[in-house]
Amino acid sequence: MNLENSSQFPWLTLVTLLPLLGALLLTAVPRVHEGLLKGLALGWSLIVFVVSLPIYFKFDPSNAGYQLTELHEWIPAIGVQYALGVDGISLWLVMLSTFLTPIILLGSWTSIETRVKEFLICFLLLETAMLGALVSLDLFLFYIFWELMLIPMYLLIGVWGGTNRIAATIKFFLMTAVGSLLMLVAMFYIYQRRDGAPSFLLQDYLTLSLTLTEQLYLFGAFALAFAIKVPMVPFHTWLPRAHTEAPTAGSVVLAGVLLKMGTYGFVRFAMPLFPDATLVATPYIAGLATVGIVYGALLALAQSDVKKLVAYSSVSHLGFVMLGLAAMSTQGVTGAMLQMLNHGISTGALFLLVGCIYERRHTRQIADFGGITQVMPWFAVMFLIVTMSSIGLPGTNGFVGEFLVLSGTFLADGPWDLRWYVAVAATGVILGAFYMLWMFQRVMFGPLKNEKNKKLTDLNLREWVVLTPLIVLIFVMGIKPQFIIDRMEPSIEAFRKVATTSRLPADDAEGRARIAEIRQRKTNAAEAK
Amino acid sequence: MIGLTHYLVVSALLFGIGTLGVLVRRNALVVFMCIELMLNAVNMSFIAFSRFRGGMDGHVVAFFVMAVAAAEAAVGLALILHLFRTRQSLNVDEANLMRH
Amino acid sequence: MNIAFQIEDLWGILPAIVLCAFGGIAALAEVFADRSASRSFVAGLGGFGVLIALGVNCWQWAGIEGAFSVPLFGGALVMDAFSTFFNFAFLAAAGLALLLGAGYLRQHDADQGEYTSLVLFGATGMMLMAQSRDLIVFFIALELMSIAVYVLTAFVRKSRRGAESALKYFLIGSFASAILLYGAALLYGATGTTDATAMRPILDADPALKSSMLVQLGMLFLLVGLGFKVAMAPFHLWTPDVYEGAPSPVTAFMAAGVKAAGFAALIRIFTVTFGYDALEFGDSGNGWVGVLYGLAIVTMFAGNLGALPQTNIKRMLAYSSISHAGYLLIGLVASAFGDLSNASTIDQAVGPGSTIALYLLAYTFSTFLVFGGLSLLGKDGEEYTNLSDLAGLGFKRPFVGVAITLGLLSLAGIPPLGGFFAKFYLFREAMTLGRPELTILVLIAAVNSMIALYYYLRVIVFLYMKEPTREVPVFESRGVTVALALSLMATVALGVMPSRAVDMARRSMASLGSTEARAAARAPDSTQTADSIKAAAVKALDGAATRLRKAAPAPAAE
Amino acid sequence: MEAFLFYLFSTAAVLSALAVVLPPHPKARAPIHSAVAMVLCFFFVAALYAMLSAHLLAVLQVLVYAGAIMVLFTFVIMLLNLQQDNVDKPEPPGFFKMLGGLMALTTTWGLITKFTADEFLAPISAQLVEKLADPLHYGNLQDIGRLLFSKYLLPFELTSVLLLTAMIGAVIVAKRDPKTTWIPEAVKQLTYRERHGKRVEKGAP
Repeated sequence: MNLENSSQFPWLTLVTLLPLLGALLLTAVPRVHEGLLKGLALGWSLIVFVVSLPIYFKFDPSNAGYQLTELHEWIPAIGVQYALGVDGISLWLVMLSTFLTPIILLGSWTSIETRVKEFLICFLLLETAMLGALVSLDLFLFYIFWELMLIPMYLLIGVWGGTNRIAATIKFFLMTAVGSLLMLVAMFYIYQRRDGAPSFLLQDYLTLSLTLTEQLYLFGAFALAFAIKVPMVPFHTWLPRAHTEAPTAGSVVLAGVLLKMGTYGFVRFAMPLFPDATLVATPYIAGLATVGIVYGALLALAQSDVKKLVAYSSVSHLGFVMLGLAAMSTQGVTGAMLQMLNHGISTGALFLLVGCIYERRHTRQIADFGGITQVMPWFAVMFLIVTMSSIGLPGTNGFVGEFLVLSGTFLADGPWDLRWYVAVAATGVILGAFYMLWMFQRVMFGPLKNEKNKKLTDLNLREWVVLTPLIVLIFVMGIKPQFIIDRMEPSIEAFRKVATTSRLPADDAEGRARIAEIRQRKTNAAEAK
Repeated sequence: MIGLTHYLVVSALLFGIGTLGVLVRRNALVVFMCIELMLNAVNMSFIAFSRFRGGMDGHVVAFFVMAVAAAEAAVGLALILHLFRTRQSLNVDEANLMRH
Repeated sequence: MNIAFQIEDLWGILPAIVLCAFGGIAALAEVFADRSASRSFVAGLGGFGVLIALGVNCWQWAGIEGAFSVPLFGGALVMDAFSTFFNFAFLAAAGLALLLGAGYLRQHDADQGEYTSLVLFGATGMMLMAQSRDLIVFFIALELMSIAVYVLTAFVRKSRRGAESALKYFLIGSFASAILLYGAALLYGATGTTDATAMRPILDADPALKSSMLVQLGMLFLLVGLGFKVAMAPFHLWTPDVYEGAPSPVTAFMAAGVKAAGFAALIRIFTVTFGYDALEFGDSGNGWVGVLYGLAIVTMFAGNLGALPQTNIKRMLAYSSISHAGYLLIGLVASAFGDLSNASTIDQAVGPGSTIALYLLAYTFSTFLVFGGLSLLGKDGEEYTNLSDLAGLGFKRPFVGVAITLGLLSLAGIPPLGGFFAKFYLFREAMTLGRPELTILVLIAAVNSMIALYYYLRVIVFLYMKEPTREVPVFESRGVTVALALSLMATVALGVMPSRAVDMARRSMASLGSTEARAAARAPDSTQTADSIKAAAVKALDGAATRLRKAAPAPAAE
Repeated sequence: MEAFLFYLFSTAAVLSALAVVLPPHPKARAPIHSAVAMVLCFFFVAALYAMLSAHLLAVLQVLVYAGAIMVLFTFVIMLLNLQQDNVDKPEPPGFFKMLGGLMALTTTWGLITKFTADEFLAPISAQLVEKLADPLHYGNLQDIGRLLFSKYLLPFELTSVLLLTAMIGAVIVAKRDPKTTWIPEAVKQLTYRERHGKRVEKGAP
């Protein structure tokens, strides 16, 4: 893969910086014109989505490498470059981000009542940061956007959140920032170990050969940063608090895009940079992922707050993503990628639905509801569809992802045998169905006891507009996921190739022995059969 | 015969006594006097080194140190006066508007 | 006996002369100008002086584009890219302090003219500190700076805290000066000269002398004295009280300018004068790096852990300033692995050394962002700097809120701001040397950055997420707005487009050990050298006109 | 004779310096006692300067230090009318005070042991001279003046800026703000007496 500045129009820069421009534009509008501000932000985010469409259309599905690349010198003294590009993996996340942003803005049209201007500015800044992190191919550039994501999110939770927002937002910020600082030190380490002209370009490090010990430490530093973001058990403690305290918009963007940054980081950085360490760490990643699946599901089962339940279900769902990545088989990784998108859409939709009802009742306690179907039939239908998607019912997007992950992991031909993990993870699927349906039953069915619930109104036009695209996508991706997989596959193959090719230096006998021993397991197992 | 070492020891003693005063006394005026004492110790070593090296640069340095000490004295005493006006005490430890 | 004063040499300290002259003019103007009109007039005059000095400094920078230095006044001072680079930081600090001062002094009912002249005199002292090679000139410049800052600390006469902290600062500062001088005396005794650059060949020629107790004690006392000035642990105990009590514009001036000047002197004296081998680990050197290494760790922890429980922002920032001194020491330790005046190891030294310069520049602007915002809260000698006083400010005064927030985030090292890039660059340079000791140090610094995040974030919590509990007077000032806007631009620019600043910082470090300087140091008295000094000075100063930059050898950094 | 004078002056200087810091009697803890001890100390130090052939500096020491600076100190002490009970209440030394004292003592002890060690001056012993080559022209005004205005002209000029700064600073800080500041007791008494034309008993308002 040779990175160069493809001399066409800088679509990626445009898409990345457009939201920032919008944020600047908003600062000029007086805060009294709330409607204008909201309209402007919504319109602007729609424009960003429209502008991002050419990325999709210009994307060449047969090409595994980075496309629409841009490469410019930035800080030559230390080898930092402005390098952007998308491949089949990041393409979909970029599209997801630009797609979700207008939906979220419209979804929180009425729920944000104070400091609207600042909210919108924060949100657009967040979009820039997310897009930037997804398209940057330079470690320095990535780190900048990666950290930049924290600040608007910190403010979104801290300013517009619930009662315990401050503790939640500080915990969120500190945990994520702590992880990324270690990642920064690790970046310097590989930077220093590399010969030749100074460079922070990612692809310059995909051939770097490091001893196994070094790789393990560095992988640990990178993985910690990403695992906190995913979040993997036991680094997940910030997530439920952040979700419960965040406003609807914050929850949706957190679940929809921000969490994906963690898994994306594994795919883009941690695993390809340190293939041997990845191999050694596979059972641990898979183990934590499985624990996350079951533990998240069990905790979700015990929740009395709908939003907290959805938050724990996120932990569980992202466990599937990590399991698929750990398997490192084509199917598994494809499933993981799909699951990332699915989770973004279905959990985003769930949070939006929870937001709808919260706006009407100002409570999220399951016990406060019951019999909602009688007053809000359409809401119940929507909720059911999304619940089904979240459970992974065939025909919805959730099914495809979960199925591919489980089957891909089960049939993986890697050195590690992950079948037991799959068996345990499968119970997570069952638990998932259980807690979601149980919650649905408690909220939607039963007698309409609570007086306050009797006056609830069904979805209004705005909510229809917000939810319909998500519902459509749930079915489209569930029935015909091939158009997504087609564009992903070459990049996934390329990723697998890089992330499974050993790059130990010749003189690292110990490390080579360890890797060889692990690889030997497969042949041993085959012989035993 | 009195040599360089003798003067250096006297200088060290004066310097040490000055340091002691700065660290244990609390009256700002006395602390300031002790700092002057330390400057004198410095001057003494400059002059002693100068004498036994045969040059006169140390003398010039001592001259400058005196000038600086005078400048410090002007500002320092003004500050002490100012503080006393606002608080009527010169105890450095009693200067407690700020918590530690 | 040579007459070390040549008229040409004055060109080399022109920025300092300009500032000094305007300082005097401002003092006179305050006396003679009409009372009511004088305030803005004198402040404007001071600002004008800073602008002129800035222009002169730019002109000099263009002239000395090559990495060489011009000794002045028989080697007592020097003009090189290093001092010129630091001059930018000092001028920025002085200019911003003047801008902040205008409104602040009106609000607190204090005089304008003397403030202006003291700031300018203080900045003069800082510049000469960064330029001086003779310990005596250095000492007098240091005192010039210190006395100006002592007085500025007590400048608002209605403030009781100001009086208290000024006296504390004065006593500690004079104490430190005396210690520093004692070190100078011992070094003078060892070498017979007070010119730090002339000491180098003497010490190099006699290893026994270099490792003797006489020289070692001298260095120790110098280090301790400077340690007080830059608020290095364990000599930092005065910092919180002084930072809290001083008027906010002065605190910013102090935090940015005094620290930069102290570090400039540390670099010049400790690395170039004594040579890096004096700092090198192990048998070849005298273990001073080990001391600095330990001090860096202690300073970082003392600052960051001390800041955690603070409820007053200025105290918190004082501790944060201590911790930044710790980060800067990493640069000093790292640069000790090369030798600036040795062609074969200069590359190893230039990079880490330049991080200090860049870090200080970024730190200056970030500090002014925060203190500039804080200086708006208060009236009649009373400042409102408790955390709870900031509650709601972020929405009441959005621009000020954004400025403080970005300043804090920059100090915390969050991209894409100047503070982040400076820290990034520092870590990067330290790690690039590939020494395990430095890797550990960087890891410790990273841990410290994590601790620091907590207390920086807490301020932002109050800015945006809490409701005000009491009425806090917040005044409006165009000067502050301009200062904040300038600092904001500089902070963002240093974070997003640091390339040019990096080049400048590297060039400034490369100039420290350049050839001309060493030739002059070897034979300071010979007439031949005097001529070459003159020629070099004229050559360097003509630079802008004669397009010297094309003729001069390419800067070592590139 | 030289040795006798040296020991006399140095002992006296050190003792009077000690008297500045640690007054011999608890009643002598007022700053004015320290100031007197200080002046004494300066005189003895001046004598030591003279023994080092630093004639000009010996004179300056008396004129500038003992004469000007200490007079300034005394003046401030008088102006503030500091009573013994007002400052430095005798109290048991706290932890930090003891720590500080300990630090100072160890530093002094360390310095003296280092200085008196044989090898301390060994590296520069070759350059040391016991007898001055030209005692007449050593340490006098003329030669120092020549140095000042040639080699050290720049620091000399700088010193003038420093003094100017100090002057401006002192004026600024000491300037009285009539509304808020405190008026010394002595001044109040003066006005009272002037107003009433009679002697005021000690302790009267």
